[in-house]
Amino acid sequence: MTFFIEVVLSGLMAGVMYSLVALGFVLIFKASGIFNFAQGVMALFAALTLVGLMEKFGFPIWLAIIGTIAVMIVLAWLIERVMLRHLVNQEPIILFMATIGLAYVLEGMGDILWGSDVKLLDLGIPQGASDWMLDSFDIYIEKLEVFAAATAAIMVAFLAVFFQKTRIGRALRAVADDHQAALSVGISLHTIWVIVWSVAGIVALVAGIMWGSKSGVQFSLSLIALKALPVLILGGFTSVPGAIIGGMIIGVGEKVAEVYVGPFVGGAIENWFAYMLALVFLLFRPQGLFGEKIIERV
Amino acid sequence: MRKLTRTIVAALLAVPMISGVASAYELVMPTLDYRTGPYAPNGIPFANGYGDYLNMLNERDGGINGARISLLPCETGYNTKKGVECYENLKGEGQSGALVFQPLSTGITYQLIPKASVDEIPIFSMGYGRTSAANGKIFPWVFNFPATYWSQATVFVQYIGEKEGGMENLKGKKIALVYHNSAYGKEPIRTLEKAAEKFGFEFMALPVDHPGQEQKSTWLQIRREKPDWVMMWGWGVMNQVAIKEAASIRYPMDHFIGVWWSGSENDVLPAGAAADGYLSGAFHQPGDNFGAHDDIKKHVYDKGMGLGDRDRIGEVLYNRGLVAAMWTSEAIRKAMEIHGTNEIKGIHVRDGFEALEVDEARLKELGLANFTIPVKVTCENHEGPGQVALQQWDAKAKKWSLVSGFYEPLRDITGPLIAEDSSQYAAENNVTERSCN
Amino acid sequence: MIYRETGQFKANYQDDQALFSIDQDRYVIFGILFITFAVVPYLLNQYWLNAILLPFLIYSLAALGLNILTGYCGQLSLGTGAFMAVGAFSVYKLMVAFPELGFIPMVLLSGLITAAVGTLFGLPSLRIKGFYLAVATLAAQFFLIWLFNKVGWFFNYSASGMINAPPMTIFGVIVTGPEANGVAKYYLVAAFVAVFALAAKNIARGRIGRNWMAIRDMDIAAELIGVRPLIAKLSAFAVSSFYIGMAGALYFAVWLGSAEPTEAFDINQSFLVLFMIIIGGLGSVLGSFLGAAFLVILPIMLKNILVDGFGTDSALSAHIEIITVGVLIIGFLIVEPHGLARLWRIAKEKMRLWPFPY
Amino acid sequence: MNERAIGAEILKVEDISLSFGVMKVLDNISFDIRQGEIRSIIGPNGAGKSSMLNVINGFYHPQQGSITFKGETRKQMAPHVAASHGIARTFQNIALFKGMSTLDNIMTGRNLKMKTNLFWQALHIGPARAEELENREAAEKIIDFLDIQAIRKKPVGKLPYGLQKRVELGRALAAEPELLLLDEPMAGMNSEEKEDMCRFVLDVNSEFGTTIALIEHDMGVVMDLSDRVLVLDYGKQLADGEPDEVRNNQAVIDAYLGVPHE
Repeated sequence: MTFFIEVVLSGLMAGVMYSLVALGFVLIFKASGIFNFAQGVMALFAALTLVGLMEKFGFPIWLAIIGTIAVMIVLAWLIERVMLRHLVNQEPIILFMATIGLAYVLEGMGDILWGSDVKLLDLGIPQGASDWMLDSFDIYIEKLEVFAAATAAIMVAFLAVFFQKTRIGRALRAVADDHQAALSVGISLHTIWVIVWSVAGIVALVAGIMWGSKSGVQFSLSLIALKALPVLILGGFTSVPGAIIGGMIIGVGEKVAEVYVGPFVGGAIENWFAYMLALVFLLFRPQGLFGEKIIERV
Repeated sequence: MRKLTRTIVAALLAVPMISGVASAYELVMPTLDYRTGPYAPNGIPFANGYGDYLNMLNERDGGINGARISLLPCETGYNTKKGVECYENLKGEGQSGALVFQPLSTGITYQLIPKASVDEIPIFSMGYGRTSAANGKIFPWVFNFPATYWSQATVFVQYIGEKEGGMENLKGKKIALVYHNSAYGKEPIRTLEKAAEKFGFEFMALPVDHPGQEQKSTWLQIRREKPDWVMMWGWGVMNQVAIKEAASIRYPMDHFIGVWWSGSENDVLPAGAAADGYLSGAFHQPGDNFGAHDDIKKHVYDKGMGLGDRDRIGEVLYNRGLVAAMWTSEAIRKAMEIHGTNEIKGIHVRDGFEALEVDEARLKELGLANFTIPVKVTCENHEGPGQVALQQWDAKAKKWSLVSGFYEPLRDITGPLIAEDSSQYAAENNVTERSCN
Repeated sequence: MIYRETGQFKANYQDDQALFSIDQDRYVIFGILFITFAVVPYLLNQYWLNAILLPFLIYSLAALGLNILTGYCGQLSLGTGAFMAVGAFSVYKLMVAFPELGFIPMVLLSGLITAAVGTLFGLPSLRIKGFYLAVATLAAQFFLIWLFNKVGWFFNYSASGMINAPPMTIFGVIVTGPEANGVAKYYLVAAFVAVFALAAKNIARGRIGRNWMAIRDMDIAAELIGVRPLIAKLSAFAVSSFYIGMAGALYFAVWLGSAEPTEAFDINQSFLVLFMIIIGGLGSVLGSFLGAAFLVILPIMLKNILVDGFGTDSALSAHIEIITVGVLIIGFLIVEPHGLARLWRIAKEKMRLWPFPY
Repeated sequence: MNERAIGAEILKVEDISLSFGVMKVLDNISFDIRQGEIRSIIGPNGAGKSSMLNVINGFYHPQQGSITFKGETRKQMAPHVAASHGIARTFQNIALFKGMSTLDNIMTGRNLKMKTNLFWQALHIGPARAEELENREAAEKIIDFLDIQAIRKKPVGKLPYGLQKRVELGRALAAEPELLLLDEPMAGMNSEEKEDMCRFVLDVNSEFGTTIALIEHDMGVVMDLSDRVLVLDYGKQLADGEPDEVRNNQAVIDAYLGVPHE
């Protein structure tokens, strides 16, 4: 029994780790209807920059983080300037493709700037099993993931406030509905995009830090995006809480499946199981768990 | 001159030159490295070791028997398709044509095995690739000495037996294999199953999908099953995460054995002190305290021609690249000796490999005394000695060091498997067995 | 006036229906075919045939297939890699089990098998739309690959799960396996591509193609004028998968010669082909080819120029290569979001009117 | 213009009720349409006119009531049944296939007339080709009729509003329908365009003898064209009858005066 609990808990934690990545997707999709293929690479790029600033320039942690945030904001501005601005009102698939180009560029830049070796990322984030849980309940909980979960919670809270309370936040929500409305709020689309992409960049940094501390910062970081996709469909592309809850469902689902079913079918089922799970949900709610309902009319 | 013409032609057409302007006879040695992509962290040190050694030969001895080596790197990103393109691109290079390929990826090796036999270029998949290629009668062009995955697996079993106080004590023990869910990772499974039958231990295989950043469920299962020993066939980020996870669940590191591709500094450093005592297979020494390394520093790095950072010379994977280069160059030297000319081609190098013998004495001459095991390759046996040792990580000193002698593989297990697998290949691709006398 | 139409009058609808109603178009096509079959094989060396043109043609075929589904019928799919795998493993099992069947029938058969599988995985499309569907097709991607990697029967229980293509001959000419000559392989693949590109063009301009596009542009209206979404969508999935299946078969048997599911058919494969059709042009046969050229040939050319031409070291050139491709993608999308095919059409319009501005 | 023969009823809807959740869109609507007549449905916005058409060609499924078309009674229509039995329609906000040319849009309208299978189409010879050609003839007739020859090959997405409406009518006609449902065919048109459209509607009705159900806001147009008029208001049936009766119906007058509209 305790083992089952352990599996579920680990699933929840892993799920939150996915959510961290999914959040970035949601923010951008919500505000600009763009499915940002580059989100994973952005996480890698952010983490690389962070480590680079610390290793190559000997920045203290706090400064390095600020520096990285600055870099991500500049990046967002560039993306808007060079790319989005020229692709206003294109079909989603075109914008999607553009972000792929972006992913390629960032991938190359990251490697050229910071090199392709594994880089250790140690921000003093607690790591390893929680001894207390292990000794008193024989339950294995990864400290890092607890920390990540806490961070995610804070981040979501922050985003909620940002969206609800601030003028810019409301503007963002407006954009989500329609671009004209946004303009009426008195903020130009361009500004809004820069902001969204900056926020997404910062979210990417957080995801990069968490995954980076877990496995060292290296190219594979960019592949975590794949882990976020089922979370996205499940939660709906436009819902922040959806990203979190979707993540937890996927996390628990795949872990339980892998641990209890995997052994009988040769294992490694969690990847496709996550998608199957999401698919099943979709068949009942084609717009995802928290996505807006689609009403068809002529 | 060649470069210039190349530049012009390439700029115009982007076609690689079919053959350069005749200059001194060069030994064309392509290397398929991967300095990009998810596996770059492992690919880079190997490529550096391989390249540095050959460059050192050029600088120190002006090549092999005075014939300069022209090293042609080609980036594969550990991607099979790119690997094939590299092969097609480089096989015809120069007067000699590619002398030997070092695919550095199981996937690419499998691609090249059939092609090599037609293009008559030997493949040196050192300690990786297709295990049954050890059977030289069916795979005349492929060499995977000094040892194969299957031999290694049996060696690990023996080591475990020893630690348990005798092979008989393996009965009832539980051994888990955490493997990269790909052709490479699957290699040892059958061997270990056979071994499990023979020694009566319980065997469980836990696949980890590429890239392997998320292994919670794998290690949860290990927590549930509580295997006495865990082996790992991992590559890339999978290694680091696995070792960390193992540490987190307090799995005794000295009961955790990785394949020799899961035993480099990159793999253990992220786990920090917790990785102390982790074991892995090895067939050569770590460290840079050998004559060859000094020569590399002197003749290559001091001239600013080094491929990597000076302070990373002697890392495990660097030395692996180095030893690969050493054996390859020895095979080429042998080929020149046999055919009495420097103007050799791939087909001759094959003979060189099949007559290769690098014993202690020769290693000493090469400035690599005790660096690795003596190797003797023959026409039917392309695996060579098949001996494997174990190395252990000392987290405080941040050093790997060999902690066991070299074990003989359990040929009674691997032998039949190799025969079976190679003959199946022969049947499917109607290859006829050649005679070796 | 390269593209002058004056004097080309259509006497009847037959002419107007003709595949290439403008003479010049016809000349261009015949020219291309002539070059493809009569010039290229004798002009280029094995490297070009084996390492550049084979993959280009095979990817074009796959792109054609995906374009039918995504470009014409508007159903986004990321299962391409897996469907190629279905084709590959089908052809492998056929080659090993019934060598006497003959290679061409085998490839066609693999296509049919893939079509069946594709149709099955197309069912969710009746309820799920857009990116949601795209990600749902990933379920197919990961599940099928897992299946081929796990179930020994598919790879005849070989130790590592690799499959190798045994030599096959057509009219005594070896077309698969290591002995196969580049020219023979090239002819085989080029023939397949030419035939099925024509077929795709024909389907696209006929009733079925129009129904697909109707579903794509306005599915409700289409339904109300009697287009059955079920049939239209599933037929698109079937035809598309048929193409992709054949592409997969050729990809494994003729080009690679051996493959392991987890690497050769992984998710990147699905993305790659999708990128091809978006860059090339959705809903355009020509676009499928242009896209494939862009993502298969261009990177190799870049590499060759950098490494062989300017002696850039291999790693750096790999980085420059990927950046360049990325920049070009963005650039092209900004210039013409509807893909290279549209660029070509615009150029053509210009040439038709030349020298007059409009 | 009323010397046209009005035949027996071709469509009969009986106490149809349709609601989305709590919102009642149609409430016990019953009326019939006779062979060859022009039947108008009017009423203020949100009266449920379009919903009525959607019910008739099966896009909406009413909770209660029945639809009798050409003698067959159904609880509800299915789109493909409606289409294949000869009901075609145009849409309030144009629903053309924007990516396709005028010709292709109209050809798509004929898809039910075409049968050849995938194989022949792939080869595009023999039956497939013959079929394509004869349907092309038919399509061209419609193109001439609506005189839009000039835009035959143009992608409809780029056409001006008025022409798009025309093409949409063409697409509906292509199916050679017995009952043609027109949802505000003249909305947002200037008086000239309206006149053209009126002429087309009348010609369709008289030349092809097509029965027409018309939703229109322009009272003038309605009163001139229609044989009979059905008036809806908030899902309820206000009145039904000849234009004159309806014009003088008190309930209708109130409803209209009460409700502002364009």
